[in-house]
Amino acid sequence: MYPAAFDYKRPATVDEAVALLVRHGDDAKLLAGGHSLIPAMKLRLAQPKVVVDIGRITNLSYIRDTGGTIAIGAMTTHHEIDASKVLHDRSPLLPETARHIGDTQVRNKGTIGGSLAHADPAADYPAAILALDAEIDLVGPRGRRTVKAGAFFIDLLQTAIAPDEILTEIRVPATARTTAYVKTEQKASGFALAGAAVVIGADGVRVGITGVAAKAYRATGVEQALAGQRTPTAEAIARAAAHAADGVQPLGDIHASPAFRAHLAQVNTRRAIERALSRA
Amino acid sequence: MCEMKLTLTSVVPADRARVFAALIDADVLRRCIPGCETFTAKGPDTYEAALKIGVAGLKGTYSGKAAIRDKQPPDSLTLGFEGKGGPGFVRGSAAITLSADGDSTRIVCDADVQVGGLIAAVGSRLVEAAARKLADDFFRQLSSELSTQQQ
Amino acid sequence: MPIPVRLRVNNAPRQHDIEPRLLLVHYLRDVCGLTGTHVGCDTSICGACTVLVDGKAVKSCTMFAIQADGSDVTTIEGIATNGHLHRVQQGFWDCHGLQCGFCTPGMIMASVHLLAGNASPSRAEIADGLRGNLCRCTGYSHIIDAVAQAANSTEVTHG
Amino acid sequence: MADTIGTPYVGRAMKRVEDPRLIKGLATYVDDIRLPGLLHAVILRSPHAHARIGRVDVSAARAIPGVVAVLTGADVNAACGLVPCAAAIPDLKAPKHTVLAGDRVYFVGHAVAVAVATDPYIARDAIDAIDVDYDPLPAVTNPEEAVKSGTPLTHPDLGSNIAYTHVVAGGSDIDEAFRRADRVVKHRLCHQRLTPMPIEPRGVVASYDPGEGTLTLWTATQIPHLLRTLLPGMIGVPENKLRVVAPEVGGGFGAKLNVYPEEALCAHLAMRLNAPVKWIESRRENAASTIHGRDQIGEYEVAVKKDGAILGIRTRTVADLGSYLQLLTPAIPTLTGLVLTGCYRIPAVKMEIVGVYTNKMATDAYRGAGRPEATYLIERLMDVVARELGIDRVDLRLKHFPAPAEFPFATSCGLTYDSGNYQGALTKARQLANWDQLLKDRAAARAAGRLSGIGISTYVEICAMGPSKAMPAGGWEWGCVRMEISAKVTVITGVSPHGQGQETTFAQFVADRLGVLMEDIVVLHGDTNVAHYGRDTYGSRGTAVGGSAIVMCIDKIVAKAKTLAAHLFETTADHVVFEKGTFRAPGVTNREIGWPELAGEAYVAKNLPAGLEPGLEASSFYEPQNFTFPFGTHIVAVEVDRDTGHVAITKYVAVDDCGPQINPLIVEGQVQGGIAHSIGQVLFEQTIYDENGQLLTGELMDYALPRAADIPEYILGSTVTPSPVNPLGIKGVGEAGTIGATPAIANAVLDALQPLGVTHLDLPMTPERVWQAIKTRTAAPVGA
Repeated sequence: MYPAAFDYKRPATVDEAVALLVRHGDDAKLLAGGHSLIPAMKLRLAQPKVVVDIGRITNLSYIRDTGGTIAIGAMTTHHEIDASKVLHDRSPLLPETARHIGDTQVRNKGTIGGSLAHADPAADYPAAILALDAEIDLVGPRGRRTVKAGAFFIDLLQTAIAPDEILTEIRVPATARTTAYVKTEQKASGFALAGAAVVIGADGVRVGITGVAAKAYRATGVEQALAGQRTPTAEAIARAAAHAADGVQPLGDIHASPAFRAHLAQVNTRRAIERALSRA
Repeated sequence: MCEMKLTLTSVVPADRARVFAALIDADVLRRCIPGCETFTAKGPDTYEAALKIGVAGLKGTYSGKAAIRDKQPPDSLTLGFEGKGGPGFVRGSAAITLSADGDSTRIVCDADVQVGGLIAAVGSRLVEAAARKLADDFFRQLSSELSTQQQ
Repeated sequence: MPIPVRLRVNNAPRQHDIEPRLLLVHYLRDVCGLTGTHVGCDTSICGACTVLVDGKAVKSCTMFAIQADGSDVTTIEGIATNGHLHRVQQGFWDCHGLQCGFCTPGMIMASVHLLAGNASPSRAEIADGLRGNLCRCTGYSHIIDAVAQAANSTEVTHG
Repeated sequence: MADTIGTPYVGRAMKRVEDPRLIKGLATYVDDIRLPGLLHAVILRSPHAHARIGRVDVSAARAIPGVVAVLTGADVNAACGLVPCAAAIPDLKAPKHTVLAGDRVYFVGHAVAVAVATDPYIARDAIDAIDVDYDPLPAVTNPEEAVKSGTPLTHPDLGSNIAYTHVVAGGSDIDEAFRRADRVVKHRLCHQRLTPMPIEPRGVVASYDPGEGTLTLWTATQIPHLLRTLLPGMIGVPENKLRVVAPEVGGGFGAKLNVYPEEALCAHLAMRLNAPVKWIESRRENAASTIHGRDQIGEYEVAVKKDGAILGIRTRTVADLGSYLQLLTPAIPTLTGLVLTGCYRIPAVKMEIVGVYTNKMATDAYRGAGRPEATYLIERLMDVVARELGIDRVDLRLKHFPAPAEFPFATSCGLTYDSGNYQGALTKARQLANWDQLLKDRAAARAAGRLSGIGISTYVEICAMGPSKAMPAGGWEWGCVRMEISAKVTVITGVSPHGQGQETTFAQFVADRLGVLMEDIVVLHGDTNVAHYGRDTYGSRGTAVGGSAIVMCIDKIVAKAKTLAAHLFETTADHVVFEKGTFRAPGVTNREIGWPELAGEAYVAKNLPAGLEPGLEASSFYEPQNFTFPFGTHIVAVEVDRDTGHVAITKYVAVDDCGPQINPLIVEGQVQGGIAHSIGQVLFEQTIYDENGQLLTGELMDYALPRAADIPEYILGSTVTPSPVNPLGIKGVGEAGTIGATPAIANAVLDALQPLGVTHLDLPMTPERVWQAIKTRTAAPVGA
């Protein structure tokens, strides 16, 4: 269908983009890869008066190894993340997750920053970002600030990004190979009914779950149950994974009931832990 | 799903009489309903409202009506509402009961909400979560309103 | 308020004043008259509108034309050279990879992109590479045959 | 194989002649049509399933620059006739189906108003500016509840939600069959509602020439000719001033076998506004306002003897028709009744069908239309009976097959199956599937704790629709063949292919029969100014019925050409031999005459025998004497993931018998495409309305179509049993895949779950449903 009319702005720098957000306030919407915003605009679920296209801010697309962490520009596409040798070698969970997003065309255009900022409760990245305990940089009129992944996802489609801020960079730690993302997709859309991302390191297990609740979350019950176990038995993994949906209110829709989403969270958590361990 | 029965519980820091008064006060409601732009009395306990409502960037403009029924101060009331806009319509009712909880009031809201049109067709996955979030926002704002009044 | 857009479509420079809300697919179809790119859905699922922008397959219904400003766009009309079918087009023809043909331009463009990144994909890789394209007629089996044939084609690759 | 005259084309896997334009992006679908001054229409649709329409304020919409008109039912309906239903069912209660909603809306997606503008974006803006007051009414959404007294009514003026009650019965006395039974096996089966979802949505362009009084309508339809018959009653343009064009059509599957309000609406707008008008359906509109398929619920009873002999089947089936009758809506469930006995000799059958109105989009013909339902029912029931009696399910099927020599075989449903060898197809499928090995593999998998299953279905279906006496508006087909003066051949058919490949298959057999090269043949269709008559494409009729009309034309042309050749040979026609494009008169002359010379003589017409008309053209109406009855066997192996309920198809074997194959590649494509529809139907596709009649599968984000990765590698085979009812011997193959596959896959999933004691799952067998079944069974103590 046909989106409603809007004014189009194409800033060349982050500062220009922030200035536009400050000037237009709630009327403005950032356009990154467009795969969340444009369908919503075509259905007229979203009708921003001003679209700020940050697609030409060139210094927002990069993947840099900075020693202990890998810095990823917000406008880096899912495909670039999937194809990144640096990430494959140093922090393979993110490329594995990127490969589960949408399809080739979506991955060619969609960006990690856009996906995280939209915070769809069934998007794939949030699980990985939480499991990696990533850091997210936000730039606004008051300058730059860093938010930890655990504080980033606030509620349904709601993040720590203030209305006048732009997500500019994501930093993930270098990890061992022992990571995995296992997802059950919603058959029609490809979004996650339940996706579990697991990072197993010297400091223990971290599990991020997406698709199950109104926002992605850390499955702390699973993490605690496995604390101190370097090589848990299959039974221990299964027992721990049973905590994957503890304390959350699972979503229900025509594609999966709350109970099934919670069950899939458990199954996929168990499988992700097993897969991650198998990569040791 | 697009027909929802939601039970929401909230505790606000004020006694039942004040909470009840707030819930039938057009000015308070205008300030507390998320995205409410106008809220005008059209008759005894009937109101017309304009709302810009939604989640994050997915906001629609709705015009709507609300009516308060079955007032049993300070125990309970029922709020009926209906709204329509580009993305579809929302209608339903909320049976609200108030009970004392120490110095505060526990509000239990049994809502029966139907949405239709585009939101039902494309947003079913998010509708219930969005409804909960909007209700939470309302009660949070109401709490803060009543705390401010207290001071 | 119309704004200027300059781009190359199938190697020909184009310059127009367009509304910012004009989708790339409508620009290609209605402004450039290239109606081989189709619209099958509104939510970036079906892939009938797939074109290459700077060599990458994208869904032109989920992109504003203005976002392609300065880019090279290739549509189904632009992949044959000097009257020779592209090897993917030839594969679809030889293997009966189409019935009604409506999804076909998008399917072919996605396949062209797929082979550019993986010269000899397995059947599973072809199926995965085409997950962004829906076909309601063929049941996909012949489409996979078509792409596999194109991959194995010893003919000169045009484009 | 080189193309030379005399090397047969029929039977060869030819590349399609229609493909070059399609793979180059040069084909013209309806949205590709550009006309000077073209206006664009966008339709405002109801968000309510059932509501009274109050005030409609279009003033703000009309004020938008570029908006030409904004019209409601009050402006349009009086000038347009009602949307027609062609199916004749006794005592049918039918609501008036106006082009736009009148004072009520009856389903989500019901057209309420239309905005016309110079640009579609502006027309869409105008829609947002229309303000409609709706007064919501209770919606009827559950057809089984809807038939009970005291429930709300979809159409209060009809006084009931029951559109009709129709009984299909035949054979021996059904009550007697149940009295004689040792046992009655009962099973409830549902066929969920499906959305056809061709990738091209519908669309219409209408253009009116006020000087000539002619209207041209381009529409994404399967039935340009039926439209030309039915539209005059809606728009007032007489049939002979109406041209309907089905340009390239992007898939139909029955969804485009209909007369839709938008076709009349665009025609009306073009005349009213004196400008061409285009309307292109959005995907959401397609999901809400283009027909749905299936949606039957029934309780089935099978009377059986201890040895497995089936004496009769009895059922009451509730069919959810939706809120309106589209072209064939009420007839579809009756087709189910016609073929309910499947491939089997079952002496007595009785199906009571209750057609029910609900506040949903109409159901109508979706791929297979009534026969997939029947095949699913009988093939599930065969498995259920086999299980309950402890008989091998293949043996049970074989026990009830008629022998090949018994054809034509009269069924108790009242049909006469033309020809068949059901045993042959079953045997071949078991060979291709390596049946014994499959059983061993399943045993091994089960021993290892895996949920492994094998499903089988044997099917027969009704194709080549059909004899006119069995069809609502004529079941014949028309064709024309013209040997041009240049000896090029123009074939014109009244069928309207949209992906089935008849430009190729017709050219193949025409080339063989006329002895010309395929490249010299053009097959035209889909434009009523070119193909003057026709009954179009549906019900796997294109080649069997349409092709037969072409064969008649060829026979006429050859006969005429022989007369002319005899004249040139100075002999009589009975001395003329025609072979491979050449006329000879052995024993009379050594001279040979080919088509170029003969066509020249025919059109130059200086030396024609007395009484012979110039030209070499023939047209024919072919009236089929019976339907055809393709059949086959599908075998499927699946494995079910215990934890997630996910079903993986590990082997797929199909043996289909559609009679002689003109082009095996096209046959294979039709079968594969049909099976894909079934994979969707069994495993995930479903159209969902909530209890208030809200459509929850309104976009491809929520209605799942099969993707490439969902498709197994097929092992396809065929047997060839010609049909005696048409000159090509062809049975038809457009729907076979969908008919045979659904029960085979469903039976495989249930076979996989049988060790757990699961005996039934509703369609679609989604991961959640499968998981629930596993959970329920594994949670219960053994033997409980």
